[in-house]
Amino acid sequence: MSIESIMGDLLVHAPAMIIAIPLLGAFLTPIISRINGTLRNVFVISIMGLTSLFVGVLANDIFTSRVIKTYVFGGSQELTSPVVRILLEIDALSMFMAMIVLIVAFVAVIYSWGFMKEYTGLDKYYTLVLLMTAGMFGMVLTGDLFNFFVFLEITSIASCALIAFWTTKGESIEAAFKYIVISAIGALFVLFAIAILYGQYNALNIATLASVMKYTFLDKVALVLLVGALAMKAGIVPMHMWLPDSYGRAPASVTLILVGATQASLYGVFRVCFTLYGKSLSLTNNILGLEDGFPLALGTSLGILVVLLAIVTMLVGVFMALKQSDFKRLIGFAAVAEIGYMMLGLGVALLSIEPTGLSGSGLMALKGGIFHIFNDALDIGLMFLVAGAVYWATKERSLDKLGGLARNMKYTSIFFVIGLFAVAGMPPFNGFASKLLIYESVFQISPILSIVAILSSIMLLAVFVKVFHSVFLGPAIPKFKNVKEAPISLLVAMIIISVLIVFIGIFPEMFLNNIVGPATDALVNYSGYIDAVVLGGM
Amino acid sequence: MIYNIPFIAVAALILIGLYAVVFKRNLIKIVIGITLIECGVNLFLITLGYREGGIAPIFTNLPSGTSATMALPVPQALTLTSIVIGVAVLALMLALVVHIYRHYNTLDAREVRRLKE
Amino acid sequence: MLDFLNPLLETFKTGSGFWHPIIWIIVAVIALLIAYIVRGFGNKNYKADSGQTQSFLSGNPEYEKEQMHVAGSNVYWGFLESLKWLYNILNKMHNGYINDYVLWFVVILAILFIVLGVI
Amino acid sequence: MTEMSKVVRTITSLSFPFILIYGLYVIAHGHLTPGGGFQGGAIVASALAMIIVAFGSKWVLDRIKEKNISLLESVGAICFILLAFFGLTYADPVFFKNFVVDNPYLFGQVVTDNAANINTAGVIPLMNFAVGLKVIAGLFVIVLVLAYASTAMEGKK
Repeated sequence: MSIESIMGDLLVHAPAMIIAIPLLGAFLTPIISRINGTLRNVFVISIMGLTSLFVGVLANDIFTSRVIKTYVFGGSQELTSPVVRILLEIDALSMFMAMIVLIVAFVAVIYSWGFMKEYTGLDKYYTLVLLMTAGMFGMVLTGDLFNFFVFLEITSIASCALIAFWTTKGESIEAAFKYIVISAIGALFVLFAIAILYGQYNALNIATLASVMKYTFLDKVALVLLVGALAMKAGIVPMHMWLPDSYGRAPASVTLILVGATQASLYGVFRVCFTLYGKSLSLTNNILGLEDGFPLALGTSLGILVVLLAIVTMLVGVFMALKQSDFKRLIGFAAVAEIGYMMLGLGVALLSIEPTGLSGSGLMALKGGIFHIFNDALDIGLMFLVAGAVYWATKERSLDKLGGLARNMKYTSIFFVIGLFAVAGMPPFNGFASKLLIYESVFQISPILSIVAILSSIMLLAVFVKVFHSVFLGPAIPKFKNVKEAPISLLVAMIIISVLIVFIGIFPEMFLNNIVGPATDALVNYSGYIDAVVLGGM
Repeated sequence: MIYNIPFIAVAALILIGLYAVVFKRNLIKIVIGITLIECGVNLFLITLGYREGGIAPIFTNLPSGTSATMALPVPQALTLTSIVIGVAVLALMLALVVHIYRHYNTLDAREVRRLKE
Repeated sequence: MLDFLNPLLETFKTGSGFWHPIIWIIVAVIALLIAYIVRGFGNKNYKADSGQTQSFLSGNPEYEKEQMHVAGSNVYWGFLESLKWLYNILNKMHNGYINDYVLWFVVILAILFIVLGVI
Repeated sequence: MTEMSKVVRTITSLSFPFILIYGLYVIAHGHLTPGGGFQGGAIVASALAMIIVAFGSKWVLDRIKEKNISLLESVGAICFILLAFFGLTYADPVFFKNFVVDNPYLFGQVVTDNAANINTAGVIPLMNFAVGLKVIAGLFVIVLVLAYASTAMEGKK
């Protein structure tokens, strides 16, 4: 066997392996952890390493050749029409999201080594982490709506159990209960919408559905249910209340993966709007059901709503973050505000879509929104990791009681400063690049939106300066005199994310051209997505 | 009309479930509400697979020489998957309610709110 | 030889503007250098451990160092105070009832139904 | 939950094997009749739940450790995924390939007539066994732990 044939085999089976290997690892973990705790940690990290090998091979192929890959389970790889197979369909956007999932999961596993050391029940913890990773990979890679629902539920159940991992604390349990109620209802409405689509078109495949979409009354109902439920899972104001609760109370390593899970739901919104209903976006419908009043294209009416929700999301997020006194809950509200930026990019792109396609500032806004998904996962993730390191060292989460920690935790405070600048969109870190894209392209549509976005960014800076002041600066507090620096695995996890932040911040154009650009093109070009599966195209 | 009854039942189940989740204060009742929504969605899926005069989709069940209509098995498979997931979610929610009762000594949703503002 | 650097050093174009991070970093470093030089012009006769370093609080006694730290919830007190009307609304919104979380979802669904012209 | 009256315990002991056999039958015939791993597993698990109700969770926990049941559940899941992985080792490799088809011994026969032949369907019955094992263990441990938790809560009062 030559190297090329092995690489070819890896490439052919990579889509299935990306989901299957974490799944296998998840169920092997309880058995291996009976032997030894250290062996289990090494095993979990090596499982993630193996997964990243497959992700790397597949990403390299997809971003260089810009093809759409499909993988059919259990049968020949040749597709027949109509598609009745269970298949994965991977375009550049799926791969982009898979990279985010890989980064957050990998870093979280490394972080867990030191962070969760003193707790028991770690075999279940790692099982759930790997299960959640598999679920998120499935959500972003699948080409089948029902499988999307199944993976959504796998992710929700695993993450809910992880939020409630510290069962000795009432707040953790409460947060987990709120999370599971929200995600169960959201997922059930997603399933209802899928059933409506299935009842009409007798298909579950996203590409097939998109090719036969007629935008009837029932399709509108399905669109509303899908967008509403997935937006709730993504944490859009006013359906965001579960997000600070669960982000604030989960262990920090879990919170990092939760950021990825939230963004996988956001990926669902993007996919539904642009691929599933891509053909219908320029169709006209009458608002309020009037016969002759307010004829607006679907893209416009949905875009107005998404932009309004995005503005509210940014403002409510920062205003609530400003008054929090709990470290992780504050970052949770900041995460809500960051989601607003991605939604703003999506909404502006929807607003400026035309029958011929998307171009100019609308495309740039969408690029900014997608770019920001990556940056948000890194920035907010780094913030949560720092909060976790502070909690590890002091067992304290209230900003009122913390103080003067920069003396004892030098490296952690440096990472916090990097994260602070990145979240607030200060050059030369990555947050600035994507936010600049959003500001400038949104300015073409409406200056007010741009001003609100910049204002919210400034307030984010103010929020995190407050945190920096009250946690790391100030006189040494006697209670924390003997606080130690975070252990090596926590520092390694933070270093990985910081290096990525600085790298993307200094070389944004390369990242934009090679990774974000193909992802955006793949999202906008829905006919390419359809052609890859449905024979004979549309 | 008779064929619409399942769909009316679907709407009724989902609305009753939502009512229970939104207006009931007992956590167990909220869990029951979610289960009702799930039942509604499952009923909707299974109704979609109904064919008049169809028989169960078992390959060996088909009387030889005839060509009876078989009900489509896909919605049934979807429903089964959804039921399996529902069991997991239900078990998880009940376990969390047990824990909440242990920590808060109440099942009133208005008092289980240490996380607010 | 250094061709592989070319894609890294491209200017970041946003469609309506551009930005080059490397140049920005160089400028920032120069600005910091200037600031450092200006700092060198400062007062030379500063002595540590003398009366110069004592803080003067209008004749009031100085508190212990631990009590001087402004706690997290006291930062931006004025801002929160002046926007009390807004925060009252937001606090009412974030009341922590699980029922209301779902109610908001139903409200958003209703708005979506109306905006997309279903109803 | 403490144990219930002698009548209940006797009836449970009597009916337990029948429910068990029926559940295993549903698992084994999953590829021929309505049912399969989950449904049969749920039936078996309900028999086990009946034991928990009749004899009390403490009685059950004295005999079998919750940790061991969890292990059994993992084994079921691993079997399922490994069966999917084995599809990669045969000619024309695909994940989830039905690799045991076309052999006369183990579920490999191809259906030719209309008779219910249990020795068919390839990898599907094997996966049904794996899922059945997982569901039995999973549901059993859920009911057991929930029952034990509520017992502990009653004891605290």
